[in-house]
Parts: sequence; structure tokens; C-alpha cells
Amino acid sequence: MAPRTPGADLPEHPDWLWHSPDPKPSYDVVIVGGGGHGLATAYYLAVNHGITNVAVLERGWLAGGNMARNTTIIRSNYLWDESAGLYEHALKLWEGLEDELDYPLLFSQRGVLNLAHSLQEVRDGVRRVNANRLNGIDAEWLDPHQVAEICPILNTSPDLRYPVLGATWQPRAGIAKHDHVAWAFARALDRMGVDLIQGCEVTGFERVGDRVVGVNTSRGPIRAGKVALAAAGHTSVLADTLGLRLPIQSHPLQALVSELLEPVHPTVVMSNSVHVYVSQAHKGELVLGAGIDAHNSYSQRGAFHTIEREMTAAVELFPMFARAHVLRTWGGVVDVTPDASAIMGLTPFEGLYVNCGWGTGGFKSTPGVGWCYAHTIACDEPHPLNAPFSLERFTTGALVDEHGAAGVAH
Amino acid sequence: MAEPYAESPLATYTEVLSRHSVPGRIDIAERPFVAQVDVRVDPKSPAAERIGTALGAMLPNQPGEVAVAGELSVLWLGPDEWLILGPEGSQETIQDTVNAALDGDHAAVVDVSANRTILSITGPKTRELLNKGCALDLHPRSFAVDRCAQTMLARAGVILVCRDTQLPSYWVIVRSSFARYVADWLADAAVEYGSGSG
Amino acid sequence: MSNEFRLADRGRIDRDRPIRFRFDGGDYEGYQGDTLASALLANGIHQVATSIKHGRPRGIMAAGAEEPNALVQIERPFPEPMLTATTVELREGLQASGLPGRGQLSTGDDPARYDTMHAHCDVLVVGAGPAGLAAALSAARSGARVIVAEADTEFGGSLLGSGETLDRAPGTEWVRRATAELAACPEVRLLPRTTVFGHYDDNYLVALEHRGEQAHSRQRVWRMRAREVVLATGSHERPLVFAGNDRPGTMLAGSARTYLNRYAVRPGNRAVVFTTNDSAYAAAIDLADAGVEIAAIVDAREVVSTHWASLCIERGITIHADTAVVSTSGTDRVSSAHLCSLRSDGSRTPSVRQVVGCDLLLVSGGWNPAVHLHSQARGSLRFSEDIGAFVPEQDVRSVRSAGAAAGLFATSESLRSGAEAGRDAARAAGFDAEPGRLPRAEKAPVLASRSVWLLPSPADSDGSTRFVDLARDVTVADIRKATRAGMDSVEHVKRYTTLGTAHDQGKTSGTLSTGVIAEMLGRDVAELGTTTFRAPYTPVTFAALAGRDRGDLYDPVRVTAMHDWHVEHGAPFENVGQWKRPWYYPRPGEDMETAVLRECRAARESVGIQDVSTLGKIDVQGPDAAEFLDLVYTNMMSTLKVGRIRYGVMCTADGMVFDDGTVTRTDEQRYLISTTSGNAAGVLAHLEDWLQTEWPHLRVYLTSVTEQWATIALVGPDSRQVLSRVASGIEVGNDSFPFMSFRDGLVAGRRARVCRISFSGELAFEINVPWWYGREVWEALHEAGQPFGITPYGTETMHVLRAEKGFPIVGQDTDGTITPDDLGMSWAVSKKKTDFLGKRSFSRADTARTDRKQLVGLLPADENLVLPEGSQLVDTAELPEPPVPMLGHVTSSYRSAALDRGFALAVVKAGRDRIGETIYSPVGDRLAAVTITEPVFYDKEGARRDG
Amino acid sequence: MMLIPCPWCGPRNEIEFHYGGQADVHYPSDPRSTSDEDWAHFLFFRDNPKGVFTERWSHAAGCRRWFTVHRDTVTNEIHPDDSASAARTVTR
Repeated sequence: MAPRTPGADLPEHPDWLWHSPDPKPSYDVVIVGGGGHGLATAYYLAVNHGITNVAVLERGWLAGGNMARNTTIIRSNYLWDESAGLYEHALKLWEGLEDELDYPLLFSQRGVLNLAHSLQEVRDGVRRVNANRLNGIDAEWLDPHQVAEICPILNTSPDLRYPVLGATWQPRAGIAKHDHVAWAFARALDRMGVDLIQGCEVTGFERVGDRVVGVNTSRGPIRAGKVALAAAGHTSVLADTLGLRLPIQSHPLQALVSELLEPVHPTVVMSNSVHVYVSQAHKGELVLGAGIDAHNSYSQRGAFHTIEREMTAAVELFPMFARAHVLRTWGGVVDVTPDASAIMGLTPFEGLYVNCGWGTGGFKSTPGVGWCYAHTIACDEPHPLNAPFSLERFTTGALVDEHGAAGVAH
Repeated sequence: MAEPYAESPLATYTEVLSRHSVPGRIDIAERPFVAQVDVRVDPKSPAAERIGTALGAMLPNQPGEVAVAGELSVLWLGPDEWLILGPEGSQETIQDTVNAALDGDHAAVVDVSANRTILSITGPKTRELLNKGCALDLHPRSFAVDRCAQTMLARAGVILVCRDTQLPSYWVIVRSSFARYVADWLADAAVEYGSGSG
Repeated sequence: MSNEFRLADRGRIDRDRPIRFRFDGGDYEGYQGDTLASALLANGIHQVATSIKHGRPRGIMAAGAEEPNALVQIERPFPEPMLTATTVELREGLQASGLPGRGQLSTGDDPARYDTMHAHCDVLVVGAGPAGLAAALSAARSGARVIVAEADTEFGGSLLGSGETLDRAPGTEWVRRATAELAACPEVRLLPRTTVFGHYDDNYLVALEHRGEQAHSRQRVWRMRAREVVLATGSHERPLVFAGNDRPGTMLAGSARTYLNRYAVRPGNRAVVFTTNDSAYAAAIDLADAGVEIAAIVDAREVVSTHWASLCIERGITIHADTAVVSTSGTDRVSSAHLCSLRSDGSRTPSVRQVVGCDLLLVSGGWNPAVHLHSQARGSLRFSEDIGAFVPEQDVRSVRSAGAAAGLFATSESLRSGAEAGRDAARAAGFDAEPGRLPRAEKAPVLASRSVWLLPSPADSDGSTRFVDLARDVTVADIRKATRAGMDSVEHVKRYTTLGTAHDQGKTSGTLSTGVIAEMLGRDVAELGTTTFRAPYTPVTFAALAGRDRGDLYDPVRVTAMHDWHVEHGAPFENVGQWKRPWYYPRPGEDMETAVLRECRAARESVGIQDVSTLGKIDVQGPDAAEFLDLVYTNMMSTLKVGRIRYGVMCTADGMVFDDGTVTRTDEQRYLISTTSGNAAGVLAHLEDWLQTEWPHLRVYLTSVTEQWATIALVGPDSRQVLSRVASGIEVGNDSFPFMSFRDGLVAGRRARVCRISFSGELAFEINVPWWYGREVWEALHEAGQPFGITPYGTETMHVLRAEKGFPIVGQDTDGTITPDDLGMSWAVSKKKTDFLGKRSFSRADTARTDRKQLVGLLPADENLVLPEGSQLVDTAELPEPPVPMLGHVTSSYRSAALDRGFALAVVKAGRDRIGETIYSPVGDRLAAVTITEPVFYDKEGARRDG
Repeated sequence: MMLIPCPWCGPRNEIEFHYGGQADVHYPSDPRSTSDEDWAHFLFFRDNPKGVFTERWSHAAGCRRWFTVHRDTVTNEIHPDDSASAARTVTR
């Protein structure tokens, strides 16, 4: 018998994960959305603030939204201080999460390259690297030769239509296995007595004046001391039932995987201007993401030409991928704000908290969001790290504009 | 001082294009220096009517319609925009004619003769060749003679004109700065039909 | 001995065209018409690979794309990972090897070409089996434009392998006639070897055509827009779950029948057939008649079909009803099947009653309609108890399923439903269609099948050798572990076990696993449902999707009229958007810095020449043109006099700088505005947006004329003399031709518009001539400038010159967060105008702050230092612990020939109030001291622009 | 690849168009007297319905006209009742 292919299968999951209880009539805190953010928030509510009389409500299957659909990239090398602070806090938590949750998260700090293809992208990259360093974030600027040393299969030839002129490099960045992360939080919550309720769609809110006191769900009304929204692309739908307007738009974001391949790609490569980002997951499949489709959509599917363009960029940058095969494509619904930064904080309604607009940054921010959002909910005031991400900034004009330097901020 | 000479956007591509043409299957060639005048005017205005009279053909009011008047072709580009094509050197005359007909009414008459150039593609393989990068339905039922459309050919915006459905023959009108890209793209697409040899 | 298992007669292989190939190092022979799998079987080879997790030997299970086991790595003609032997067409020189789980990519570049084709049709028929052909015929006969796409190398579908008769002739004969008739229709396009792998919005379907290694393009992606679609995609046979159900020699019954009838391959000598439905009997009978000993037919049903029973009796085949195969034995090949009665008499735990020796074990657990495209088209599914599978609940608008894809398995039903679907589709597309006459198919009475998920398992109680997903090595034990861990949705179990995530995306295991999970959870299969079907239906190579948009065709290369001149004079180019712009013109032995210093000196001291044709140009006309421009520019344009030029800034409504350029008033109601090179299309779109949707009452027309004009900047103290040598009809003197005005005249004999604008601070002229004359006039100016040492320069020198004057570049010194005031351009922001785009945003709390980041100049204490662009700026000479407060960053930085030192532009918090102060910039591992200055470094009083 | 009905040129592939988001977002009649909050809503706040959305598209690669359609953001189906005339009238 041939030896089993090393690494072609993942570490075993634990023998027990979570129960599926029926909702109780009331909780101290109800979190709407059983994705990564909802679960992480419930987790830190419990461990940082001792609040465990909590229900996490999920309309479908647990962590079945963007948490199950993202390309699992984790990095913190954002331009602006506000973003860098939050994402770096997240990254530090990531670094201890596997032990804390006692679950193989396959967190692999293999580094992330953000390629520059024009002189302006070089300026932006250098600017970001310098800002990152002063913010205490590991970051380096690499010339094409250094890029090739880190990722030899990358085409760094000057003959490319848009040649690689350099790249930013964050060694501590990397990837993790999304399902494992969600399930690790879920298992921990289950043990701490937090109710994870699936197939429970929130249809509206119970109000007393401007105070939110509960939610109406497909499984009946649930009273709550506090209600925290963590529904990503569907946040608008929920907020609309309160007449609460949010500056977010929901767009399709697509990704795809190849068949299992022998290891060829040692790191994570992202290219904003040619709209592709790629890593090779632990089992050996290539995981690729594309740019966001321009139109609003809740369809969890995007346009095919987006995939075609992504493949073109992929084979231009990685000629050896030519005969790899696309096995499966899929789409998620990402909620995007005008400045490509998130919204997290209080709302005009007492007892209602909002966390949305993470666009393509949702997965990497997971523990950081959980930490800060839990603080916001427990203390009824934003954590210093998420204070800049308030709704007010759109009125004052104090945006945290990650477009300029981050483009497709995956 | 050097002798005056004019250079069309594909002047240096003549040889490339002929090399990528295949007798009896596909012929690709530039039609340089065609006079082109862009006209913007309210189609319902008297001015529009006067322009039509002056040109000898009413400004077509159907999307994608091409009106022909002697040596002139008038292409519908938009609800209030037309492109008049005429023989080399006639752009001044065309502008004078239109401006005279306007008699000061609100409109825009702009010489765009050098803004675009024209690639003529003829032969049995033409539709297939174009459909490698053009998503329009080029079937004669859908895109007949003297129809035009602004659309994409590969990654360049073009104006496509059907000149003949039998040969068939089409014009690809492309921005001068994109002309070489489109020519390269067409040449590469034509290799399948045995072109490019020698 | 070669082709030992090949039958002398029958089959659709061409025995006159033998093909030599190599597999796992061994040399074999097959025939034209073989797949790699059929050729291997003909040579007695069943084991193709080993399994991914447990390394168990795995054989050929199926005859098509649903194959879960037989994975191969192609080595020649060119390495390609992870194809199924059942879909690889045999060709001369093919070299492949079995794949244990992970494929290898070639390190060499793929020499093959790939391309793309758009197509339109009234009716797209997916699949050319009996249903598809019938559909295509009734649609084609109506005159509709029809495309028939079939994944297989030839049309016929199930008829190729079943050996059925139609109108008492071989079914393949009808296939031949039908195909010929379709081929004769001018409006029909037949696409064999073409797999439709995705359905997208508005009946946009994408397909992959395998055109062959020798073809001009190896693979072609079809982008098809169909008015109506008929899905005749057939069905996939389902295996059964018992211990050791993965041993080589275990094969789907229908596939065995295909190998026999289509490829003339005898898949074994002694077979046991295990089924839950009638279809496997046909295989058993065919195999028996071809000389394969059928040791037993094991039927899970209590009652078996009398029709098939009598046929078996005639051939002396024993049938075990209400019985199951529960385990097998064998090492690299199945050697016996272990039978167990399903009759449940309560007490007794099931035990193996009989062991039957065999080298072939045919299984049939029923058939799954291939509903993938229906589901992608947002069609809903329902679980049919009759056939124990998910079928389309109802057709989606303009997408119809027919034949086996709709759960209609009998050939007569396929033909009928196909013909009707074809007719309905054609009618919906506006054609007068009739189903037409259909051939008569043999009709065997069909006895209901029995849906069996979990079988009793005396041999393997924990289920660790009962495989549900062979491709992923997922067993009953794995699934039980998942459900016991609390997983109660198919999606969770799939992710817990990796069920259905392999190359086949669960074609054979999907419904089966749902059934097993349902049984473990004690819930209905129907309620549990399937996982989502996603494109692609079968794997597609990356390169095929990339098509021809590769290399230089990846994105258009935009060039100016003078491009070749720049190439001939050795300029490297900078990508600016899609444009290629000359960066600098090095002389032999010069590096970039030397060349740029030389170019700068020339422009400041004698004369330089630059191609600025890439600047966007928009003609703005109409009675309300002035009012319109007042609304979109921050400064006043209505007061501009005819013949004069003004610099203008555009903001978006949120007050941030969007673009800048010059505005030239050529007539009372006509302006020509210029935009930055990379943003021309963006500006036009921005203007059209506001004009059409917010101010439709304004009588203004916008026309892009960017490429109408070739534009040449003639820059430097000697520029006037150079121009005077070639210009006629233009008074070039300063009084008659003042700064920021234009003149029309002749330059080098060509009608030209000459503008006196300067982006360098020097005396400068911008000469515009129609594109056609660009190179000619450029060369004339270059020649006329020789006595003055005229020097062509590129974007880098242009950047240095403008930076010395403190002129910002939008996109470099701004980043979408900078207002005109931040740039120190309040002078360009009208105080008089009641409103313009961006005005209101300036008064927002944050935007109105006086300590915003502002554009300033920087002079490094070390005069030789050129700060790296992108350097950050801090307050202290020593770096405190992070996070370190940042004041701003360096946006532009160069060595100046004029100043003979390094200098920079930067945006700095409250910078204008800090002029004269020293701040610091981390450069490498040191902190460089820099002094904040006015952004204007050179000729502050602007004395030079008039020469 | 959606087929977007340009009211002038007819249905064309999605890639020929530029997306404009929510339609009928009117520029405040008097920005000076508009509060910061209302101005922020004009600039940044848009409907984001799960269902029918009244949105703007521009036929960028064609006639360059802006127009309005009603599209279901779940199915991407564009309302058939979009008469040309209705679609041709467009506001921000």
C-alpha cells in the first residue's frame, strides 16, 4: 500500500463540539449572527466580562455565512493608526488563540506579500510599511528580487504587463482554517453554557421607546437586556426594521479552490491592482479570492467575468498555475462602507449595538472584534480601539479611508 | 526641415495586418484618415432636422442605425449623439455644413477625425474572429447591414459597423491610442486561420 | 499480453488505429475511441491509484466525470494534475500515473494556447443523449438557432453504452441519423467534447471545449447567451455502502455495461451484481451474453422484477432477493462478496450467510439526476421517494430539464420529455415547433427501487471500511463521529469530514451521504437536503479561464503618436494607467539620476521637450457650459475670457480633491478642459453623471477628444526661439502671447493650437496638433531645437520640475483624503460661488479643522539625502515606544539640479503653521532631521515663466 | 453576467455598464442650510434592501446614458415592467 499523502487531511476535530438548544425566553445579551464575529463576541463577553447568560442566534447553520466563505487571510498591516490598532490587537490574539481555545486552528504565520505594480503603488507600499513599523507592526519593503526569494513561483519578470515592482511583507501574517476557528469558539461557548441557536432568524425587535428589549425570531420572541448585531451583509435588513440607516452596501465577493496539489506556494500573495490574492491551504488546494462585484447583491454568487479576470491575473503572476483546476467557486455577501472601514459601537437605540461594514476584513479581525465589541456591549461604551469606528465619523468627515492605500483590503 | 507627412495610428502596422490576413478567409486592414465629426444635438429640435436636410439624410433616431448619404455615413451613437464619417479631408466641409444648418442653435460639432481610426475586417471568418472578443450577437438577424453598435472588443471600447452580411465585412472603429492593442489582438486571433506565416 | 480483456466484436473503438501509451511506467496499447480507463481495463488493470487518507488501493468505479477513484497525473504530453482516467481521451504517447491524492504542477511554462468564444442561440441543449438529441431535433426543425453541447467525444449519451435498440435498430444508428440531420441545419452548432460547467444570470452559460492537444487552442471557453435552455444532462449511478466497498473490481453496474458495449471491454470474468433497482439487471444480462459469468445477482428488494427474473433464469443466473452484499474480501482486487439477508426477524443480528467468489462486483444504489445546472439556475429540488434521489421540483423560467436529468430514466421517457422540452423551448423563443416523430424504444416494465443508505454490517460494526465518499476516504465511522459531535446539518458534517469536497464534488457521494446522515440523525432525507451546487460542474483549468488575455494582451497598452520615437531614443517607459509614458531618456552610460538631472538642467537652462499627449481632453459646449464648469470646478470658470486658460481643481461631493487640469475657453460657449492622464475616463464619467442626473436642465454637451490631439510641451528659456523657428501666424512675443492664453496658427506647417501654460515654472508652450501630425511636428521641433541643445524629457523630470515649484500631482501628493485647502490651494477655491461640488463638505467639523495634514516642503538637513517617498514624519529626534505618533508622510522626493540638493513635498499635520520647524523622518535605522518649508522651492516670485 | 437593459441600446452584458447604486438620491436644494447630519446622509447613506432595489446604471461602453432599473438583489432579476421611457428618466 502506498503511504498516505502527508498533510492531505486535516487534524481531527474534537469528539464533542456544541449542543443545539431551543431558545430560552430571555437572556442578558442576545447576539444576532452566529458567524465568527458573533461567536468571538460571546466568547469575550464570557471570559473578559463574566457575562454568560447569552444567546447567539444564527438564521442558518452556525458560521455558515462569510465565516465559511472567506479565504482565511490574516494580517494587520493596515495604513491608518485606527485600523492598524484594531487589526494588530486581533493578530496578537490570533497568536495565542490556538492554545487558549485548545483546538487546532491551523494558524500558519507564513507571511503576506502585498504586491506593487506601479510607481504609485510602490510609494503607497513604502508609506504603509513605514507607518506599520511606527505602529509596532512587523513590516518590510521588498524589492522584486527579495520578493522572488520569498515566493520563487511568482513571476517577477519586468516583461509583465504590470510587472512586480516590489511588495510589502508582513512575516507574522498568514492564514488559519476558518471552520476550525468558528467551531473552537462554539465549543468553548457551549462549555460555558452560552446558547448557540441555529435556524433562528431574527425578524424584528421588541422596543420600549428608544430602548431595544428583545428580538422577534422565527422561533418566537426572545427578551434581551442587550442586543448586539453581528450579521455582516444582512445588517441593513435588520436595521431597516428599526428605521436605523447605516452607510453600508452589500456586495458579492467570490472565491475559489483548486484540487489538492503538492506544496508549491509558501506564503500568501495579494495584488490589489490586478485583483487577486492566493494562498495554498494545508491540504494542498490553492485558495484564491477576487475583487468585489460592483453591484449590490444578497445572492451569495457573483459574476463569472470576475472569476475569469482573477484567473488571468493568477496565471500571469503564477505561470505554473496554468493547468491547475478550479474545483469550486462560491460567493459571500460583504457589507462595505464608504471609507472601507468598519462600523462598531453604540446606536441611537439604548441596548442596541452595531458591528458591521467589515467588507473583506471580517475574518482577520475576528478575535479583535470579539474583544472590542464585548467591551462595548458590557461597558456600554466603545473600547478605545473601536472608538474611531463610530457612525459619527460620516457626519464629521473623520473617515478612516483605507481605499487609497489598501485598494481591495483583503 | 523634414518633408511633411501624416501618420495614421496604424501606419507602421500595415505589414503586420496584411501578414495576418488569409486570402479567402480573413482580411484585416486599416482605413486611415477617414473624416469623422461628432455631432450632439437634440434629435427633436428643428436644428436636427435642418442638419439632416443639409447632409441629405436625416440623423437616424433608431439606436444602432446607420444612415448613408452619398459618401457620408451617419452613425447613431446615442440619443443625442451621432458620428459622421466622410472621405479623407472632408471634415472641414462636414463641420461647415452642419454648423451652417445649426444657424446658432445649441449643439456640439467636434472634429474627431484623428481621435479614432478604422479597422476593416472582411471574409468568411470575420464573425467568428470578432466573437472571440465581442459579446454582441453578430448573426445577420440581429446585426444587419448598416447597423452599428458601441461595445467592447476584448478589453477595448469600439464602434462596430456591419458593412456587408454576405462577405461578411465589418468596421471596427477604435480610439487611436488603443489601435495597436486591437490590431495585435485581431492578429493573434487570426493565427488560428493560418495567418501570421512568413 | 495486450488487450486481454478486449472483445473481438462490438464497441465503438477503432481497432485499425491502435494507440500506445504508458501508465505507471508500463507500456500498453489501446485503440482510438478509448479513454485511459477503458484502455487500462482492456489490459486487465483495475487498480489505478491509492486513496488519499488510508492509502487503500482504488480502481475504476465509473465510466465518466462522476468517477471518484481513478485519479491520474498526466506526465506527457504536458504535466496536468488530477484528471480522472475515465475522462482522459487516449492518444498516442500519453503518459500518466496513478495519483495518491495530490497533483503536481509543471515548473515549465504551459506551451498550449487557450481561447474564448462568445455565442448566442435561441435554444441551448446541454447533453446529447436521447433526451438532448430529441430536444435539439424538435427545436432545430422549427428553424431556431440551436447549440448542442455534449461533454463526451461523441453524441448518444446512454445509448452509446446500453446497446439498446430504437425502432428495432441499434440505438446508435438513430443517434447517427439525428446527429447528421442536426449537422445539416445551418442554424445549428454542434459542440462535442464540450462541458457546460456553469449557469449564470439571464441564461449566460459557460462551457469548456476540449479541442485536443494538436488544435490551435487546446481548450476553448464558450460564453453562451441562450434565450432558452434544455438540460439533458443525464444522471449518475449511486454506489452502495458496505464494508470494503472500495476494493478495485467494484464498479457501478451501468458503467460496466458501458465498458462492455461501448469500449468492447470485459471488465471481469466472474461478477456479483448488487442492486436496489432494475437497471443493474440489464448490465448483468449484457455481461452474461458477452461471456462474463454472473455468479449472483443480489437484490435488496423483497420482490424482484419477473421480467428480469425470467431473463436471468434463461441464463441460469441466481437472484438473491431481500439480500445485501455486506462486505468483500480481496487484496488489490475484490475476490469475493459476502452476502447477508435483509429479512429482519427481530432477534437475530444479521450475519454473513454466503460468500461468493468474484473478480468483479457491480453495484447500483439507484441513479441521481445531474441537477447541477438546474440548481445553479436557482431551480429548487425535491426528494423523490420513487427513485430515491433529488429531482428538479419545477423548471425555472426558460430552463427546462428533460430525460434522466428530470428523473425520467426509461429511454422512451427521455425521448418524449426531451422532444417536448425542445418544442416548448423553441416556442418560448418564438418559433413554431412540434415534437415530431420519435423512435420506438424497448419498454421494460420498471419495478420500484428500494432506497438503501446504511446496510447491516456484521463485518465492520464501527464503519471504518464502509466508504461513503471514496474520493475523500470518508467512511460511515467518520460521519458517525461528526453527528455524535453535535453536527446536525449536512453542511457541518461535510466540513467536519470533508465529504464531497474532492475533484468530483460529491457526484456519486452527495445524495448517499445525505441518506446516511439522515438515517443516523433519524430524520428525513428530504428535510436534510443537499449542499449547494456550485460552478464548475467539472474542474476547469486556470489557463482556459484566462484565455488570450495574457502577456501584452493582458490589458490594453495605450500609446501616443510619438511612441515609436521614444522607443527609438531609448526611453524606458512608465505605466500610467493603461498608457505607456517615456520615463526618461538615458544617454549611453547614464543612470536614471544622471539622466534626470541633465534633463532638468536643460529644461531650466535651455529647452526641453516632452510628450504630454496622454492628458485627457474634453470638449465642453453649450449655452450653459460656463455655469456647468462653475459647478464642477472649485474655482470660477465663467469669468474666464475667450482665448484665456485657467488652472482648475475638481472635488468630489465630499470635498476631497478628485482631479485637476487646465480649462481653456475657446469660444463664448465652448471650453476645452484637460484631465490627468490616468483619470480621463473617470472625469468624463463623473461629469456626465452630474450633468445627466442632477443638472439635466443645463444645455451642455461633453465630447472626449483625448486622442484627437497630440500634445507637445516645449519648456525652457529657449522655447520661444525654438517655436519661432517653426511657427507661422503666431506672435510668440510675451506681450502679444501672454501667459495662460492660446493662439491658433501653423507649427511646422500644420495647423496647431499653441497654449502658454507651464507645469515647470519655466517659459513654456504646449503645442496641440491632430494625432496624425504628432510625430512629424515633434521631430520638426526637435530639429529646430538642436542649436539650443533641445532635450527630450520624461515623466520623472516633469515630476521634479513641478515639485520644485510646489505643484502637487493628484494621486501622488493626494490620496482621496486631501482637500484643496490642505494643498494650500484656497486661491483656487472660489469664495464668490454659492455652490460647487465639494463646497458644503468643507465646513464639516473634521474637514474644517485647521490642523489637518497640509502640503508643505521639506529640506533634509543632510543636503545629499533624498528622502524615500512614503517616509513617515515624527516630532522627536528619538523614537519612543510604538505606537509612535505620526505627523504625516513624504509624498514626493527628488534630487534637484537647480537647488543642487535633495528636497521633498509632504503632507504634515498643521504643516503651514510649522514652517521653519525641524521634524524627523525614520530612514532605514536612523532619524533624518528635516526642515519644514513653503512648498515652492524655485523661482518663488514666478519670474521665469515669461522667459 | 447579468444582461442589463439599456433603454437605448437594448440588453447588453453587465461589463459594458458602470454601476451607480441607489437612484433618486437628490442633491440638497440648498447645501448651505443643510445640516451636517443631512449632508452626511446625502453623501454616504444609501438604501441596501434585500429585494427590489431602484438603482442607476450607465452604459459606459455604449451610449454613455445613465438610466434607472428595478433589480431584485437576491435573484438579480430586473423588473420586466421597466418601460424604456421610465428607465430613461433618471435622477441621482
